[in-house]
Amino acid sequence: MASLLGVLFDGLAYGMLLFLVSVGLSVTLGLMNFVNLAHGAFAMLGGYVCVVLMQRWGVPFLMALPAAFVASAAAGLILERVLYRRFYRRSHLDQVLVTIGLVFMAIAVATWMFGPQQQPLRLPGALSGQWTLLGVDLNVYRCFLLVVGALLAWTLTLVLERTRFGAAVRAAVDDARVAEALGVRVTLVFQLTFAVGCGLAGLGGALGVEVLGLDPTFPLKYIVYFLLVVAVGGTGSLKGPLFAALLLGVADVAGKYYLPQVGAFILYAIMVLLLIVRPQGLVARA
Amino acid sequence: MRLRTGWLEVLFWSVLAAGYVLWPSQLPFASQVLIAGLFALSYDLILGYAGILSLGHAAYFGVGAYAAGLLAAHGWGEPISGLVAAGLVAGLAGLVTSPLVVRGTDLTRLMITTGLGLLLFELANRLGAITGGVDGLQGVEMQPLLGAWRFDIYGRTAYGYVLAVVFVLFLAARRLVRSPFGLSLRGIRGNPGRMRAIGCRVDLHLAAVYAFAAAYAGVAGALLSQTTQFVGLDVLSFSRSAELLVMLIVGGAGLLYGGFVGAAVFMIAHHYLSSLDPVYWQFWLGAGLVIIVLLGRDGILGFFHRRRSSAASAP
Amino acid sequence: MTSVLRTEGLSKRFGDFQVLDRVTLQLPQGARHAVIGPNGAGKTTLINLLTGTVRPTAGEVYVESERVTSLRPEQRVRRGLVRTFQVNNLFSDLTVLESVLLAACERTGAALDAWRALTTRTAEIDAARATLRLLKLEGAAQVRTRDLAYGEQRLLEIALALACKPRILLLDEPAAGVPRRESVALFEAIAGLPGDLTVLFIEHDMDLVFRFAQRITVLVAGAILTEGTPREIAGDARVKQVYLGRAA
Amino acid sequence: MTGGHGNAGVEEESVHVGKTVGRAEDVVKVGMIAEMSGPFAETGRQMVNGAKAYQKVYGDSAGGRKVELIVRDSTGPAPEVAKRLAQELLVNDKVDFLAGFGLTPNALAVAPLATEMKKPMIVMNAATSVITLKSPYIARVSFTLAQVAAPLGTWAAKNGIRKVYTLVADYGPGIDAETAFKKAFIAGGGEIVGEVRTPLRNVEFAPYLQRIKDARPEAVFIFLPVGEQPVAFMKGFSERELDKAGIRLIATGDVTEDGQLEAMGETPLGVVTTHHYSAAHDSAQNRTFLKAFAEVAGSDFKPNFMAVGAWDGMAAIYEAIRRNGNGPIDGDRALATLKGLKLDSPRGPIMIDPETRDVVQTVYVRRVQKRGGRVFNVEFEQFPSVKDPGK
Repeated sequence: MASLLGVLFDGLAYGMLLFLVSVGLSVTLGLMNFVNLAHGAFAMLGGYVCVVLMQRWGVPFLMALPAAFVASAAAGLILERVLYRRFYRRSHLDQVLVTIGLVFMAIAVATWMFGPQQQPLRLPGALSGQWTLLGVDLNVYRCFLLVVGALLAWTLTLVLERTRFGAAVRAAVDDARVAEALGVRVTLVFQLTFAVGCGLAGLGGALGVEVLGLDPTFPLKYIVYFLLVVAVGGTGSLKGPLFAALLLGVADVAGKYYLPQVGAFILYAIMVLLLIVRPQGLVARA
Repeated sequence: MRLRTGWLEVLFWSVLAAGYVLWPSQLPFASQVLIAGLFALSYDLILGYAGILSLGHAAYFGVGAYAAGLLAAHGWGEPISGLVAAGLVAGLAGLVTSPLVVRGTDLTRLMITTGLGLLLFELANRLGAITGGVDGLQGVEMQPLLGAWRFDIYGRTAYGYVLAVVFVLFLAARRLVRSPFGLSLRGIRGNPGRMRAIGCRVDLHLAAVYAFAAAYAGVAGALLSQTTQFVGLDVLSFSRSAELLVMLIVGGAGLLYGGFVGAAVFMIAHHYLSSLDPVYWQFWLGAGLVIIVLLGRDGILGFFHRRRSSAASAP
Repeated sequence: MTSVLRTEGLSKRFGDFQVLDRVTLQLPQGARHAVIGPNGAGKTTLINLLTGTVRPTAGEVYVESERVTSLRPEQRVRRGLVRTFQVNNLFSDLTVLESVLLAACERTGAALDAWRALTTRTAEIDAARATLRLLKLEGAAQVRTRDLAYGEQRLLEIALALACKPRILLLDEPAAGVPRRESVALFEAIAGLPGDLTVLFIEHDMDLVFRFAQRITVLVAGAILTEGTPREIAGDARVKQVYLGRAA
Repeated sequence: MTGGHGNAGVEEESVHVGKTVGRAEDVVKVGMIAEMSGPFAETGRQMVNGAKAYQKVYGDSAGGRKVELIVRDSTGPAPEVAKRLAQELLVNDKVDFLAGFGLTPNALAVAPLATEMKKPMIVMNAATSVITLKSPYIARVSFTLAQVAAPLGTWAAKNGIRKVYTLVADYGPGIDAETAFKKAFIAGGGEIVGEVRTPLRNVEFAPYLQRIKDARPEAVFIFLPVGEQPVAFMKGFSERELDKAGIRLIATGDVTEDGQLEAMGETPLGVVTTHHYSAAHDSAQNRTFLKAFAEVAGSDFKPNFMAVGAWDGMAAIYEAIRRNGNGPIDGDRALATLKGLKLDSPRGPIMIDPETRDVVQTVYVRRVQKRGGRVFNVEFEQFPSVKDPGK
């Protein structure tokens, strides 16, 4: 029983981590229908900002997280103006190509600036170690991830469904021309949405360093994981990716715990199966 | 519907045939460019003509490479029959997987092909007893071509063999894209919904071209393993699929020759830029890709093609 | 049983919304049948159900005596049931001749030939050119679709359908967006189609409807309000009432 | 993306070292095939700088003849590229020696060419046992995974560890390490209480760590490719308090490889590994090597066993040239020299086995410790003259 609970906890936490590193992509791909394969590059930027602030300037981890968000959002804002904007109406293939190009460039720049090696991250004492509850080992950082992920999902849903900005985003995505006629400043809305998506990528990257590590190949290495969550979850809402991430996390951890000999097959097989059964994702756009 | 054989086409293949004189010391490199070009041609059939976005095409390249390699490693070292067998196996793999791929949107296709590629890579890794795993498949020994020419260290036999196979397959592909079937593929790429409305069984056409392209990819993989006489796990790698996409786009998609031009430019640029500094290569590769797409994704060939046709349409 | 196209109680529900409610139609061979009704009456949904791009919640579709309700769109095309679209739905990268050839090759099965060159397909090319002549598009044969004038694109819509050699042609607002003078010419071209071809069309312009239709079905809120000859429909008070608000 | 021995390298000049002087016979060419770009670029940088460091100390000529180093980039695990480069080196550049090779498939693909052209091929790194069997012209100066994993099994059994859980990455090298360790450990009286192979791209170790904790072994043996995986594993290991549960962590030396040790921080402190080289090895030859390497590659770039492999490979080549006498380099004579050749390496004494042409060397047991603020693999026990148990 304890082992089952432990697996469930670890799986949910791992799933939440997957959600956190890919929620930014759910925003850009899910809401704006833009295939941003360079999502990982923004995540990596957040990771480096976090690590550098902590190492060189001794900024505490919890302060470095918002900084990672801001830095990636700013980078997203600039790139949106000079590059991404031109590709909203182009085909998915064009979007794939441009953003793969950006990934290569980001890898080269990161190698040039920080070298090819892994970057160390030292968590504050309060976030490391573990608690034991009912015989289950609860890793403190994983608890932290669960809380942050839940808060983030809740906030984003609230913003999208309850605020004027959320309404404007949905209107702009639905039909840009009609939204424009209704007085929505579509360009600005897209720009802000994109920046938020990139900021979330940065935040996810910073939160993920502890588990995923950080080196210049980060954007390419985990591209499949980001896409996995969004493709399996569906692009209609934020709930889909959240469910998908938690499901994949639990499946992966449970598979590794109970059937370790199956190895990497579980995650890929689940992905292919789910996409065959539900090509539009778990929660399809209405 | 350009059906004439242009003098540029004749020139293209003549220059390649004259490779023995023009670049006698670079024959191994030229062979590998041709193999990459054939692989890109196969990808052009599904992406450039039929509009299927895939990031897992290396799966079929790898299936062909392992099929030919395993045949040779187990005593069947006759190259041509091995090549045909490898093409058939890869084509069959394409046919079997096509129902998963042809349905769905760009994004699901992207994910499914990527997933299939990763699954196959993992499978080849796990079946180390058969494939050799990451160490690679050893003991691939080829018999002389047509019983007469052994594969020599200068790469002369290999170059002739590769060029002949590529030329024959190119001619077939050229016929295909100029046939009614080729036209229907262009129709599907442009507007699959309307194709259904005029009675086209879209999924069937896509499955057919997907399997055909998979067979081509398999032959390309088989050529690689036969001329290298070794098969590494890298034939199935994700980066091979991604580089393939880049090669085709650099050369120009939907123009038949784009893959060859792209493969040559890509491999030569890789060679020179990465010998200056590996970081440069990656940066300029990325920047080049962004610029090409910004300019309208015509690739190198598309650029000249457009200039020629605009010059022709001017009075 | 002389009808070429027949529906029985065709219904479609999207969630709580009944888009089409028990529509029963019968079209004899050679019919020129119009479906009219206010916006949102379910006219395009009717065509979608007839061609199979949308599945009905209830009801059946027959071509002659064959039930086609469970066939896919491309299978129905092979039974002779072909449509056009209200919004141009063409092949912008192909030339006019290539577009029509696509349909011609699909019809003869040539589209599965991956070996012989397209140019050797003289039968299909001749058929395609004949179709273009019928719609006076032969002059534009080598023009790329995206460079075509809008009115000609509307004609190409019909040419694509005709090249499938349909027995029943479903025209979804063929003159949508076309200026008045051109739309008359367009309908004259439609009127000039072979007499054995059955045509069902949706049109908003009442003048055109009354000029070219032999029978008219009035659809309101998904259900058939009435059906009859143009003269009967013109005199029907209920139809007037439906159109009263809109006539102004 | 398979996570490997380091990542894309920085600023590499893969140019010819040494100018061509005098007549052609006066120049001996060494064609070096190394991974200079891609995910394994670190390997290539280590090797090329190791070879250059050797030439810096011992000059660029041997036996009165200029030694010219020609470096070619194999771009990663790409056997077809490696083979093509070897063809070009042999046919166009007419090299006398083939050298380098960080990855097994690349070495295996080239082996038949060495046989065909009767050219000595010095494997400076690739670590699968089978390589030397593929051509009688191959000699290896690096190590094999079995060679360093087996002594760890013996050591663990001797030092009171009775129950071990093994965790290795699920690919060839991981399986080699697992097999060799298990064999030696069981022979020493130990018991394997569990074993698991993890996917190549794995980052989530929690379920494996939990399994290990449930099994209550006395130690875990791991082999994981260099990169984020060892770090992630070790972090999880201490976070989950496996150490406090009395479980020790033992591994082959590439897991705590010198170049990456610093980036790992204090996480690996106390981990016991076996390997053939540590930058902390105390000898005059090692100090010479470290100094020369820093001069060649800059002090930010820390050398590891791969650089040492290249250094020793050059030493072997120099010796073969010296004993060749005048006239063209004769492959068979070079091999005769290499067989049984003894070298004073920065890692300690090594020998090329006259029968297998594989390296025979001392394997050290080390512990990760802090020394003067920096973290090192400190050697504390050794197994002299270890042969590759894989043959």
